[in-house]
Amino acid sequence: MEKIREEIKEKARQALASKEVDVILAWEKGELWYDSYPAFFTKEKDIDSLVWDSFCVNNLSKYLLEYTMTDKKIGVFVKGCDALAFNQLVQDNRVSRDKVVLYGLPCSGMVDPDKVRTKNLNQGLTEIKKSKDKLIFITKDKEITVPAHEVYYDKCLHCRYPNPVTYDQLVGETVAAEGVLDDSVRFSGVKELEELSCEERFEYWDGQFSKCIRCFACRNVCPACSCKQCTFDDSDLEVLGKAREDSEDKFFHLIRAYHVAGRCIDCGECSRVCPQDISLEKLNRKLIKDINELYGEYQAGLDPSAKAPLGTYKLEDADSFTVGEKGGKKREKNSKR
Amino acid sequence: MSVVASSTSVKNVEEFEPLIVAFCCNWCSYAGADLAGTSRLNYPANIKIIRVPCSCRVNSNFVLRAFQRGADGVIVAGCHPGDCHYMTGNYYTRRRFSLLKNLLEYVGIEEARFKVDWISASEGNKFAYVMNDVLEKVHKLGPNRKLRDSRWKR
Amino acid sequence: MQRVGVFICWCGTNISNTVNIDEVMTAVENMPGVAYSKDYQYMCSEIGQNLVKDTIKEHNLNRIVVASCSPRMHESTFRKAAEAAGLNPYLLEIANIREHCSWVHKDKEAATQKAISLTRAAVAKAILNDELIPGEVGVERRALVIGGGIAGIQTALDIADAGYEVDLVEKTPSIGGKMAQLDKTFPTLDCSACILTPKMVDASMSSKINLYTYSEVEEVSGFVGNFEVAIRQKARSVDMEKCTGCGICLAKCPIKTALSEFEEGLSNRPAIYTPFPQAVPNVPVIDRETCMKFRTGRCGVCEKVCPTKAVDYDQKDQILNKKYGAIIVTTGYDLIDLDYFGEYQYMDHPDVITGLEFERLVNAAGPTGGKLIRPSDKKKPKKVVFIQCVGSRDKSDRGKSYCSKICCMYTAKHAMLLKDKYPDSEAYVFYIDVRTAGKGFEEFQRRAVENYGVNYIKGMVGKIFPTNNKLQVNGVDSLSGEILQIDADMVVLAAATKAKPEADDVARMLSISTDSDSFFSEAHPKLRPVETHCAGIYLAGACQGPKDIPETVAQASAAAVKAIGVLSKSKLVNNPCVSEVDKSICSGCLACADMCPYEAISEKIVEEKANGKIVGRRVAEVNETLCQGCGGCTVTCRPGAIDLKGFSNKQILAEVDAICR
Amino acid sequence: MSREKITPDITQKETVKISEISEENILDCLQCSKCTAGCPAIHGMDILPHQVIRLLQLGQVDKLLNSETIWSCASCFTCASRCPRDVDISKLMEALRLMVIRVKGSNKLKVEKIPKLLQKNMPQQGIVSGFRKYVK
Repeated sequence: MEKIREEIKEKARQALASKEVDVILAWEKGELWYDSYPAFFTKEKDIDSLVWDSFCVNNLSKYLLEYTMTDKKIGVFVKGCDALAFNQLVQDNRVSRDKVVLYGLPCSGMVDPDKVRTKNLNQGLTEIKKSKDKLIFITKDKEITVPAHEVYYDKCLHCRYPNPVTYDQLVGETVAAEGVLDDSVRFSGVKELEELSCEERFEYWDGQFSKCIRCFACRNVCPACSCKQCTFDDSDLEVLGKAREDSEDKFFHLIRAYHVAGRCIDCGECSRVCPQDISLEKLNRKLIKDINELYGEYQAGLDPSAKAPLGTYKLEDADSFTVGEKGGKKREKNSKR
Repeated sequence: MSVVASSTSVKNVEEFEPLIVAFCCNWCSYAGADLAGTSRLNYPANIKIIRVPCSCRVNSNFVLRAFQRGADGVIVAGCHPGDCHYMTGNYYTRRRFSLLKNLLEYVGIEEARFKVDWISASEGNKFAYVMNDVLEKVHKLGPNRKLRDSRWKR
Repeated sequence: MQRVGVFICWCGTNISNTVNIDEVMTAVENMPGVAYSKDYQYMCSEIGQNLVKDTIKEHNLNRIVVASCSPRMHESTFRKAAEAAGLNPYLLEIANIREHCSWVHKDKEAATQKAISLTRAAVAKAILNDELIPGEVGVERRALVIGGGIAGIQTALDIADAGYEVDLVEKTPSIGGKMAQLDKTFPTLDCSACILTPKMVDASMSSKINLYTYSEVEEVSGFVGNFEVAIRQKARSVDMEKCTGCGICLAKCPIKTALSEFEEGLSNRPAIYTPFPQAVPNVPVIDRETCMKFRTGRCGVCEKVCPTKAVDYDQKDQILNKKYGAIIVTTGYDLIDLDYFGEYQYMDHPDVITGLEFERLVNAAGPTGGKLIRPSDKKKPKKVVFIQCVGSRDKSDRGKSYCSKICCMYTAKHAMLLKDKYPDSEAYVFYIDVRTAGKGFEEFQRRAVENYGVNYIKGMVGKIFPTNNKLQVNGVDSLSGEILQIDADMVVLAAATKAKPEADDVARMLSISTDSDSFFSEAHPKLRPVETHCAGIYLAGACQGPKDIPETVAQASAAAVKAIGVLSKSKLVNNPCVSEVDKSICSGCLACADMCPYEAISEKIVEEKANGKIVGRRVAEVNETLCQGCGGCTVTCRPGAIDLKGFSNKQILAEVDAICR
Repeated sequence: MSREKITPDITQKETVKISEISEENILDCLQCSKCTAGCPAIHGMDILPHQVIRLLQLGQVDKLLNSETIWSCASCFTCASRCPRDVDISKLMEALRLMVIRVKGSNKLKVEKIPKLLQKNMPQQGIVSGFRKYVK
């Protein structure tokens, strides 16, 4: 990682120097050990503070929306999930591909500060080094090695796209996907819920939704939520009220999930940023699972020229509404009886 | 105590008059409802129809808003796939509401509360049948308490 | 400030019997925004309409709600009344308290409450109504007729006669359709060809009519006044310009084994052929599946013998893209397959034939030169049994539940033709009912019985047993209860008519609907019998339901008039309920444009000030003349930047809220 | 011949019963008589199959219960397979037979008597339908 970090910086410096791009979008270290936040670089000399470490979880693609109203060329570093997000933004016509230079960064996972804290590894932490599938936590006086999967974010454990699916230049070597990748793991949470009774499911979701404080962090971080003005902020139409009221929470979450249906790249950022730990990924994945089952496998963000599943149709699409009411004349006769 | 509770609940069921909001496309289902009218086919007064040009005009917002405002059931009815007055509108309806229907079920809303069906202008019989059927099922389920706004009167 | 006037109609007693008008009136008075309310016995009458007009002026009303019958019935009536009073017609809303309330509910209290609720929703919506001005769109003054049978020919001639261009598309190599196959026509027994061929020639000679034979419509888009159509002209392998129709190629073609479609398979035709001698156009077609040149590469006789070098083996299918103001569908019918009627032996015995085959057998230009003989041994039939309702009025999976309408008449005709040819022959007709509604029809059928001595037997045939040289027909005379056995020489089956197998595809292509038997549906069974639900598309002939020639021709002329009605206008008024983009909210994702079935939405760059500079930003824009107002785009738009006028998000939500009160 | 007073009534008890047992809608029949035309057992019948339905439509069940026809029916289903109206007359015949048997309460066919009843060319189906007809 540290070797690549230098490569990244070099790449950024060159890009700015050669005027390949006007702005570099990358990460910068904040005050706290786990703070690696997005930063815009326009001057070569500032590149020294650019960082690439185990906490660069923030998805930079969505920050490109800040630049939709300029004609500046932007260089942006993208991890696997960020690249999917980028493609989704291109598909949604929110970002022009030709205004962006993508630097691909293979990523085997990002570290969850909470897990680090639980393991008490953050005391005097100066650096985290990666060695194969282990992470070495280095403090002033000691080094502790832990298996990487113990401290990675949950969402990174079964990551299907550790390497960017699109880029102009790749920095570093591609990495292998880790963990179990088939859908059984990805949709296990959804399946568990599906098997419950209607009342049990309601109880579960009622519990989840009622935790919501409607901070909109899930929406704000989501690369599929790229509208110029969100419908929930439309004071004229008043789709969503302001009151602390359960039905409004449900309304918000159902519509949020529905609005990203077919466009959710399953990056898991919404669940990660939720301060109330609402399992939003189980809503999103339900929709992904249904789309896969009903209309064929679809991964949002893989192909920016693809048609979003809800923006197209097939004549032979499944029709679950009239099951049992079709059939020939014989059936009709039977139903009369 | 339990006896009292059960007796009041029985009473509630008796008093329960479901409210059902039906979004009907102008060209098929609304006309089908008109035909049910001209043919004097009875269905309960609990069903209230809102006219929309096409079933693809129906936003999932509308469906949820109806539930929020106390509707006990919501129906979306359009032309049969292939017969859409606007050529392809109801193919989108089919995808949109297949997903919404599954999503509502997934968060624990009873399946029968949200009905999507294709009713053509000549299917007055089917219109009445579907309306009766939905009402009967919703009646069994009782009032919608899961999505209702507690501040709304109904 | 919105001042809503509410008018409640009794509809005589249609509404007032089930809905307590007084109670509705009291409720309406307390609805927010209502400035005036009035009930009247017949709101749609002149007095009722004047009431609306006068009160709009007197009470300064700016929104109107009429609680009455379905808006599909009288919305336009009341909109006109509002307009006459100086109000924009789209400020009016209808609450449907008849079809959706008083006629379907019995309980007066419940119906009254529902009427109140529906009226409240209409008031809530009306308050949010905006003035709408319809746009105009030009009309392509040319009609397309799909199907070149008698219906299509008549329609095309009538439209051409009115001075408009018509394109007539026919799937087979010649126009003429089923009528060209008929021998004589009921009830006058004049020869079909004598009355049809002049019309075929007229159609081909008319400067206004373009014939596209051996062609099919592949794609239709657009809307009334502006349909865009792709026509596939199949490769004829013969140059239409060069061919003189001399017929040498037909005579010299070495392949003579293909079954003639026109002769119902009763005779053979060459691989290069015209369906029949009077074909229009008289230009042959090479049947590429049969032709030796196309199958093996060897032969090429027709090319060699053609004096004008018209044969062209390299000809390709061509796609023509054309625009039309109106479309008339006249695709006709077929007879059902008799595969499942094993008891009649149609599939197994050559002397059991259909009515259409009988037409060819008695026709002077037919395979036998007009000699009525048995297909099996070419002998004269002495006893012929006719069976009606083979598959008609049949609810089982084998047949069609409807009456095919033409069989009673043509069976009587066939029996008479038989008796005319062979006075000493015997004719037996098995029937369930004889239906002869039509001018001169009953007289015609009675003539068969009374003058010609045709034996009509009310009853059916159970089974036919082929016995040496004869067909033993086992039937019953249900009136006497006698079991009959007739040793017939020939059996003629009146097979049921059915819609063309491709009717469903045609319907899908045109966005019109079909009934459960795949016949195209008319807009109203009584009052709009030749229109479809799709404006600008009309129907004529048996594609809409079984019918005979006089009815078909009448319908064809009616459809022509409807089409001329469109073509004669220089502009059509648009539906003003179209989509509209709030560009300040639009993100420019253009998901709306992707789903729009009319390609009415396109990208537009608006200039905006950002960071002190003027920058272009992509947004969606609606072409109001193309938009048909389905509103599908509004749902693709997550932030609600695109909305439908007349059915806006706000209006529908207001209706939901009002209903749920 | 005297004029008989007939009030067609398909809601009367016997007719309803027959509809229930057979699950057939007798009003579907439009009297084309194709059933009669194809019936192989017609020679033993005093009332023809199409007349059976007509009498049912008229509500004259008594005539049928005392007829030869219902016992002559071989349950060969020729009528049912050819009926253009999808009316299964063999089921109606069966229903009529059941009406008789249920009232009389006894079986007409005894197993021990079968050999005597058997003719040389009696098809097996005949025996099977015999049981269907005569055994409760």
